[in-house]
Amino acid sequence: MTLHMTTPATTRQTVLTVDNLAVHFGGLVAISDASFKVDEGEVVSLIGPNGAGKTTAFNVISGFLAATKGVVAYKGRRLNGLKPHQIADAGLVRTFQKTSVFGNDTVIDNIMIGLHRRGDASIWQTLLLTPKVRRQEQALREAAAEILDFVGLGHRSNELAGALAYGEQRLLEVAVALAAKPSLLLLDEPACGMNPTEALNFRNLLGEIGRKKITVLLVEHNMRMVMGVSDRVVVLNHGRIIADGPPTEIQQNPEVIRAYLGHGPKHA
Amino acid sequence: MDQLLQHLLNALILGSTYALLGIGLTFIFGIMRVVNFAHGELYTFGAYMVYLFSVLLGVNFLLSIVIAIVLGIMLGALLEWVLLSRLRGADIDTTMLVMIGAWIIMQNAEQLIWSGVAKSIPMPFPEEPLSVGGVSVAWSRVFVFAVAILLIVGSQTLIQRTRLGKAMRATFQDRDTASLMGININMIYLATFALGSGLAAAAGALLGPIFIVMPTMGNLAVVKAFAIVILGGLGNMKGAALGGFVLALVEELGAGYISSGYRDAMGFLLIILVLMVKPTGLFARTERIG
Amino acid sequence: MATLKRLALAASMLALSGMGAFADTIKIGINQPLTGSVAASGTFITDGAKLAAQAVNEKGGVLGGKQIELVIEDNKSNPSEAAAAAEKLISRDEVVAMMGAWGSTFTLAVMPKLEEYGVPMVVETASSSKVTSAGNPWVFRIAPTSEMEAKAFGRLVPKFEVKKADFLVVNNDWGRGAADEFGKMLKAQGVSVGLVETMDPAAQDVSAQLAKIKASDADTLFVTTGFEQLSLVFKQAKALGIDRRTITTGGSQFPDRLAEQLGGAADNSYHILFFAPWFPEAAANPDVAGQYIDMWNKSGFDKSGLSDGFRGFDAVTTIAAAIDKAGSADPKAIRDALWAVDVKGVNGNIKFDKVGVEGSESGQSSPNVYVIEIKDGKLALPQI
Amino acid sequence: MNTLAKWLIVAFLVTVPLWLGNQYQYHVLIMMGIFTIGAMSLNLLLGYTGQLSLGHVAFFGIGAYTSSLVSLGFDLQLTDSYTFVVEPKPVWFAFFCALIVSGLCGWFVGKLSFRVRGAYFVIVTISFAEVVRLVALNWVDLTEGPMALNNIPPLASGVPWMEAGALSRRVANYYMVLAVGLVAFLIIQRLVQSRVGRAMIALRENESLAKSVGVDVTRYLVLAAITSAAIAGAAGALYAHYVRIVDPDVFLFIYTVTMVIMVISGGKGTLAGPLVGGLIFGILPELTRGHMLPEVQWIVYGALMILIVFFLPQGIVPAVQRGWATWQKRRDQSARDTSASNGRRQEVAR
Repeated sequence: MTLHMTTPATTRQTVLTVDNLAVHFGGLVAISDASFKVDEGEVVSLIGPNGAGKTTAFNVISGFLAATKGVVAYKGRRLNGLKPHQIADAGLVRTFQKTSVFGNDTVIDNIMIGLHRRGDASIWQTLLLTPKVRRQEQALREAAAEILDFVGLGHRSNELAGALAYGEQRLLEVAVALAAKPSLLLLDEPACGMNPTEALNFRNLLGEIGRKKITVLLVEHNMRMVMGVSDRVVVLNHGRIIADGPPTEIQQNPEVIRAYLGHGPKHA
Repeated sequence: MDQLLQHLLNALILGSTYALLGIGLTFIFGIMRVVNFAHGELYTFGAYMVYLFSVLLGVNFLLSIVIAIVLGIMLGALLEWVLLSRLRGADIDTTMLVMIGAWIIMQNAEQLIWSGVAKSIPMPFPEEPLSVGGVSVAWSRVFVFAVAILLIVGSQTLIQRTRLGKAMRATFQDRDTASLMGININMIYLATFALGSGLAAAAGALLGPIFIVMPTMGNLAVVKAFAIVILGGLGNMKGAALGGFVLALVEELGAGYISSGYRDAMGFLLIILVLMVKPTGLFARTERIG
Repeated sequence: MATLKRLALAASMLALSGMGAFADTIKIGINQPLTGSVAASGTFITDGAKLAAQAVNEKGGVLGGKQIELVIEDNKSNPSEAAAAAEKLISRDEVVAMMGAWGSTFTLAVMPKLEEYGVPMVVETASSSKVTSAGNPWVFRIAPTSEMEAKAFGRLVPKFEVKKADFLVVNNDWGRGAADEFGKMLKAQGVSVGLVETMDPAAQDVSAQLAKIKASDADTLFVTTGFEQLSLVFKQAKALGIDRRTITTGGSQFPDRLAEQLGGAADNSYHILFFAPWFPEAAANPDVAGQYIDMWNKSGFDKSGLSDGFRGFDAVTTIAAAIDKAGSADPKAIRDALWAVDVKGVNGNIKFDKVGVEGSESGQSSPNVYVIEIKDGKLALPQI
Repeated sequence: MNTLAKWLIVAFLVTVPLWLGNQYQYHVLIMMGIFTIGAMSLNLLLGYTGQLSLGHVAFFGIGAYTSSLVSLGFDLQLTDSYTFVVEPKPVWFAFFCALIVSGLCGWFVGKLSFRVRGAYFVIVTISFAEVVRLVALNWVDLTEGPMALNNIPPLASGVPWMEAGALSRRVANYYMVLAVGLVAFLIIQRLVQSRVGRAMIALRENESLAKSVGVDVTRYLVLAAITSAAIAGAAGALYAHYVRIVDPDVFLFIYTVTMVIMVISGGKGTLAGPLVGGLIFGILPELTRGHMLPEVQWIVYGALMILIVFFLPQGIVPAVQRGWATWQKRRDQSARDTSASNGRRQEVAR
């Protein structure tokens, strides 16, 4: 993480821009007007009290929800209107707030699904089981094992994902997302429910991910982790952005303190 | 002109019974998230009970209808208790399969008990129809219409005004919160299924006498009920009532002016169309995203 | 492996179930709908067949003392089940002849099996012309086709003074066939044909169709469907204030029950039947009709089944006569003998004419047709 | 299941005619085979993508009608001056037409109905099947409506040695059904054990997560629908040329229910599930036929369906596999007294 802190922000190129985003559900306003950006290689945290609109923002960026107003763009490409899988193809891959793995599949199969985008066998090749398909399948399996080793789940490879301990499931989730070869990883409360040891390991993993030149946008309630890993923190409250800056600055921002004290720092 | 008026009148009366069927089904779906394939069998059950009491046992006709509805409620409660109460939290496909099983069992049991020969129930109404201008309608249908409207209004009142109704609505909105508020969810489910079944039995008890009673009569009824519920938006009670009338109107006009062979296709085409254009149903509110 | 064992087990059970009992009886297969949409009629016909077998056996059986045994299979009102039932009757029970299979589609589904195995079938109900025009030489029909029914009724049309007719028919082979053939016949006589409305076999509400018919200026309404739907048509027509002469066709109308259930609503209606059990004296063979009615009543079968059950009775009587005539229980010999039978049936004399494809003709008898009127809530022979 | 067992089963199925005497047993096997193929195709949708299609019989029926019409020939008056005429074609050609037409219908229905899920999806599929049935019933010029298409050429027509007698025709039919069944099985197996199948399973297990890693939901659902519909169409075509009559009753809802029962009792989402389910519900009716009234039979099926959902929600095959795995584990444990180090066995094989 120290690596990120020392890299000067000015040399980076902006990859994700969110411009004047608004999301309404019927009469209910989830996000009224939010603009922020993420630079390449950055770890940015999106924080705010419950109901501030963080997950909604995630849902819009990843294409699960349509924006009422505003523009989301990645590397100059407009994402509005794209389907989630197209957004994944563009290199944005997300995880979910609630633990989300393929519980009835084995750990390695979870990763194999994550590797979906790396396969390209046509339907006819698949039906004819051509040598190319066999080779590709073998290559994918090796890649999957590699990813599992990377996140430290290699020894669980043949277990059912649903049978893993909670913290391991969260790890698997990140591994599945990594398998999809993201250039921008959107993590929605990945450390939620982890015990302190697991959380510490996870921080190290985030560092490793950073070294792989993957940009990270993080929603997290664990302030220790947020302040520890982030290059920049964006604070949302009542559907608006109230602060945007390096962690040290955010910790002192009076509006942020008020927002958190006013609602109490709830943990989901 | 007379033909059109006659079609409209037919649709109005038929629509009231369709609405009755639809409300029961949507009620069960809205609150319990159960697609009740056995709904048509409760309809059939209601009709056979009227036959049993009014024809075989010689009970007064009106009283027989009341008995049939009460027995329908009890059968619904029994089904809920035996089958569905064990499947709380199961996904929608699971309960659907169980209800398909129940449907098969009930229909064949009816076939065994009553045989395939259709039964006919005489009604104590004058044979001469009520004629106004060029249109006419049987007194029996006027009676069915009146009772159906009464039951629709009654069930609306029950939901809007009573404590049970409030608890049902709370459960409909959010099961977990309702449960936290101290509502006995199991009781609500039991009451919901019983009431929905009672409405289906009522539809059967009313329509059985003006039509004929057969073990397979529920098949068409259940499919139509689905159509109505989809038209109105799954779980939307007012929508189901309206959907009933819309379906009757479309069928009636379709048969009258397009082709009687496609009469029953009208409803299905309408469903497909509605789901393509507005998947939440014609009368649904904007869906909550949560 | 477990699956394999299960397969072997199941297969051996199959083999066991294939062994039939051998007895000194001659088996006749009955392929009828005992469940499903037309179960009621199929059951009556089966009852009639049982009576015929009883009558034959009481008189000493066939081939000088052998009893006939009916093997009854349910075709579930479904064509593929009808074919399966035929397959089973022929290859498992080794019946020497069959009666079946009620509806035209069921019968058509069975017909290839007859040809494959070489077993004759007497067709008791099916009315589609396809049955006898398919070039299947194993088919012998005692039921009239819609065309024959229309033709027979055609003689009465001038007396009815029909000017314009509408049709309301059940949407299946039977209803459609009747509308076609009666329509053709009427047009040939200069009667104009107005609406042809159909109703789903399961439909209970036909007021939309009737509202349309009400607005038409025809003087006569032809209705073809089974008794249940017929009663609905009468009820709902009355409710819409339709007061028009109605003529029903097809032979499964049960006018006695219509009159009883509907009272005045069925007045001014005429019913084309193939047997009128209320007037046995009007039948072509009053003694046979009387015997049949007596047996039926003694057996305690549902009285309203009389006008359907005779078809089973006549069919089995015909098969038994053919077996006797053949002098053996060989299916092919029975088939050949069927061409030569002349049986006194309930409906009339049964004798087969060659119809259909030349060289592989099917048999068709010429049944009698009766018209019954409902007048003042009672049945009558129309005075025309 | 290991490869040896698989080959043994295939060998067994191929040699069936050697020791099967009674023709009726062929009939049972053929009908069972046809419906098992239908169940296999349904399993692709219901078991692997998790979409409960209750209109599956539509594809079966469309296959039956297409193959019948093409092999019988038909003409269709499109405008007053133009009539589209199809001369009778060989059965194999008609069979492929059936595959294509029902596959296209699968594509169409998939495109339309996968916009909705759950109860809505179920009802759209039922509605589709009903509309198709009503079209078959009322479009008399093309389908002969309720008068049915009859005299459909048998499957083996055109193959000289198969035309001889009833028995050899049965044998021919049996092998045709077996061949189609094996090919269908192979297609489904390769599909579900590939990247495509993983994507389908991912959709069933967790649609959002699948989308987030780049699985194109509509594409794979539609692909599953096309394959499934084409295989169901093949089953329908086999049915048409075997029974040799097709009427609108091929669209009966109860056929869909039969296929659903086969799939869920055998084990949805397993390759062997529909085969086991098809075997049980293909033979059960024959075993109970003489001993039970048909209504009682149906009551037994209904009850079985409920009991399976209650007590074997995954179906028979996964339950047997689990039992087998547990038994083996126990045996392993008692044989060698080592345990913990070797990770848990993979229990659910797909």
